[in-house]
Amino acid sequence: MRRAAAGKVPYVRHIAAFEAIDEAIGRASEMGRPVHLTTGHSGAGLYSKLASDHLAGLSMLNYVAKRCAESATDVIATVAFSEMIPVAEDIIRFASIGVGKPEYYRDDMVRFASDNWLGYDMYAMRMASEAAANIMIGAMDSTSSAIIACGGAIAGAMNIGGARAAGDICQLVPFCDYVLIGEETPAAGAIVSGDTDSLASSVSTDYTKALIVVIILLGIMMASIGLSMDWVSM
Amino acid sequence: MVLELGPLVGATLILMLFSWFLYKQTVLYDIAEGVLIGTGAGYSFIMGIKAVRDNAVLPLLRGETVWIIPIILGFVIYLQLSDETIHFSRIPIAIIIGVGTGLSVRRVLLAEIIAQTRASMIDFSALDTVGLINSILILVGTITTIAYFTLSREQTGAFGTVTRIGRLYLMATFGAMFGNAIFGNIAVVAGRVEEILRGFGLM
Amino acid sequence: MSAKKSLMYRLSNVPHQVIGALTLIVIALPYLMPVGIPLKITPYSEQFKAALDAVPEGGNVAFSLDSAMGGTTETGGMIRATIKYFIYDRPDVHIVMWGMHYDCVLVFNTFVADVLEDADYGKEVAWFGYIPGTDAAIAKLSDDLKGILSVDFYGTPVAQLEIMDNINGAPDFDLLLSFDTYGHADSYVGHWYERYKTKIAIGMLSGSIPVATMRFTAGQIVGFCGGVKGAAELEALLKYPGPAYTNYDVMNVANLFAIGLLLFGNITYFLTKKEER
Amino acid sequence: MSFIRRTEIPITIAAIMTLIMLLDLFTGDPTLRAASTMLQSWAIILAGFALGIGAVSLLRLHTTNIKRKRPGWYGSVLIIFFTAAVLVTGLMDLNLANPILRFILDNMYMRLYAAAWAFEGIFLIYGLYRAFKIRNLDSLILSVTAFFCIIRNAAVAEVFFGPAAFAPGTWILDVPNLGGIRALMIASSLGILMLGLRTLLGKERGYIRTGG
Repeated sequence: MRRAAAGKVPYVRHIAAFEAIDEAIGRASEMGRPVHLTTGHSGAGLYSKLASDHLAGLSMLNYVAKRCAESATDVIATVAFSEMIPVAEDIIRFASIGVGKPEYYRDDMVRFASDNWLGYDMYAMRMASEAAANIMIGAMDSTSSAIIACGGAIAGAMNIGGARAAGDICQLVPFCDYVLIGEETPAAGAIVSGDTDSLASSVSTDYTKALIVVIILLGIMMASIGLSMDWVSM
Repeated sequence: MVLELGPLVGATLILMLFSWFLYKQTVLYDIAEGVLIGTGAGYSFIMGIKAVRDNAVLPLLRGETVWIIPIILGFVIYLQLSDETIHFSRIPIAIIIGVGTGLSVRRVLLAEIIAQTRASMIDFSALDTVGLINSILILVGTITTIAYFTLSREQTGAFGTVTRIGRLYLMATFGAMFGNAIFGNIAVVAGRVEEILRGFGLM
Repeated sequence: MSAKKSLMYRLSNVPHQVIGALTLIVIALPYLMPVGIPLKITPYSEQFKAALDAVPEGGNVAFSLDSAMGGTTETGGMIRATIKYFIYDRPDVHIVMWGMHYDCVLVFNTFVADVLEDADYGKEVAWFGYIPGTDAAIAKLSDDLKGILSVDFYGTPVAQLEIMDNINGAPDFDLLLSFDTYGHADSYVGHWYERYKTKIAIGMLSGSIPVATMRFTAGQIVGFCGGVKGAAELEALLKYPGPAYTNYDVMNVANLFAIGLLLFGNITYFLTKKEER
Repeated sequence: MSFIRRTEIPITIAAIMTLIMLLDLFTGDPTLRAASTMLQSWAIILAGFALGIGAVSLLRLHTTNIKRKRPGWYGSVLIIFFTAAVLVTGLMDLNLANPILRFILDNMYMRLYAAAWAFEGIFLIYGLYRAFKIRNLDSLILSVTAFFCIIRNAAVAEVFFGPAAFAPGTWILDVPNLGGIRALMIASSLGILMLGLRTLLGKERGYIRTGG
């Protein structure tokens, strides 16, 4: 994070699902149908510990709104928590101004039906079934993943999903053309938002992962020659 | 065959909602979705009010004056509904986020990282051959999947092979979890089928 | 040839409406004509029962209803069997009940309320209803239970509930039971087990069995009951037949249907691909 | 007044809250413990308050829909009617004993909530048929592991194949799945640790961008 503060943007490897987003938007503009994006219902929106996952999804909305404004394709953002409505509206409004098309933004582009878990799933499923591209990136839980992704798949939409936990990802995989797995979700959000701080912190966990692998191997060797393992505790 | 009003209304509403995938979107589906959203919003609001009454207002009325602070901060949260006063609402929200983040870091540190790292450290010498093979397979899976999640290196060459194995392990994990999820979710569907049959007096 | 190919192609691309209708019909059949498939008790369910039996004489059990109503087709049977076990077979045990999901009031009314009519409320059992805040609530209950629970669901002050006299937090409980469909069990493990080594047994959807197996092997929980299958086994073990067994019968038929669909999808896919080549 | 608008205030508060929670864990100091448990109670009460925000926003959104006669405004009338019905009958008796409320909850909310959840099961079954087609090594492993784990849950499989029917599924759950899940949990937990670090350092500005 210190290097990021000094302006050095950390290198991030190629993430296939992230690059497929342009392809999905292109397909939607050819078919003349909207692009749908949602960030899921997990946690309690921006006031929860999963706020950063929802924000990764909203950063993706920023990127998608710009591409859609350029190709005059409608974007629909379904949010599950009311505090996200103004944030999503600002994102699309500033994105359309950024590409020099302020008239592109309409206030019905951001949709909110309910913060009730299943009420949101039903509504977002309907929105996905009207789109040509359906992007579900952020705090997707397993039920929302299956319902919204299948809503898009039934309508022949190109599905791109992203979630953190295995139980959620496994219900995106059957319906999605591309899936961001685990840490790839916040990293993709950081890439498009240019937020070098969160990008640096995502990439810096690589060193901790390497350290954990070393500790595990060390631990096995010690356990295997009979040393006690009590040092590994709080 | 006596039909009770309650279960009959329930069974009808279930079929109205199911009409989305059994047929297509219709006015019947819209009505069912509207009832779900409306009753759901009212219900969570009521549960919130009851929790605040029982855990803050009643103790306050019994003399525990400290509860006046979270009650005032609670009303301040509603100031987010207008643009002029939204910045006030960030203070109680910061408390929710700060406490929530702190507790999840505590939980994650204890229950996830340390416990899982500790559980990976098995005494290989004490295992029989089958146990040894399985433990090696688990270890290889854990390490190659952790490698797959590294973001700062391209997945090519020798490292690419390691991450490729990690990806195959992930596919096994997703298949296993999907297989289990099927069973659980069929139960939810079964419950609704039972409610439809009972509602229309077929059971 | 084209008529045959179009048949195979159509079989490989059956519309979702047909699959949906078929699923509902297949699930309805065993309700109308029960099959009565034999039930095999697995070790995990026996370990869950052992965790219930291990509660000492006059012990305290925290009973957390964390299941949404939609999930009670799976968790409802195990909740009902477990509460019957304690109220009827172990009246010496004290049950303190609350819920982390706001559906807990509906779950309580549906699966627990009538059983508690036979219990001595205030001495054997207490019900506190929904507590918002998930992680914050679970941590608070472990550290300083009376700091948040000042009245029970019916408004009775805690001081008037004899059962609560010597209960102040996680250390005072011999067992924590969480019947969960939304991941609350992870918070209990993090705050109640890791910090106070409280014994935890969880009942959950079968989709969470893999994670529960991992927690069980890491020693963080003393037992788990997974989905309708686990619930049906628990009902049989505790000798309190309930909704889970009828659902279990249905589940087996539906599972065979799911396996059939997986194979059918692949077979028609390969035959269509072979003809295209 | 501009002082209160400065974003440093909420960020500092959040950082202090996170610090107290962590220090309580690491030090176990009694005063920190008292502060930590008090803040947890506040967070519970604030979460209770926050439950109402969704309903209030919903009522505001749908009254605008009706005023502006936006397409589908009749749905808004329905939503407002039922939100108000549950709120009024609920406030009459917060123990949810009101008969009208019990009818609405038991026969409308509970049924529809669970029916919406059933979409997941029906779509997963459709997914089994539509998406689990073996095209490459990845989809082969995905389909085979799903196949054996479904069989593992279907006791009737034992009638056809004997107890051996469960062995592959159990092995898949206990070995390859364990490797994958453990790594996923460690990796995502590190993400949450990083979130805690960013909050402590005041770099987590997410909730600050909430409009305004």
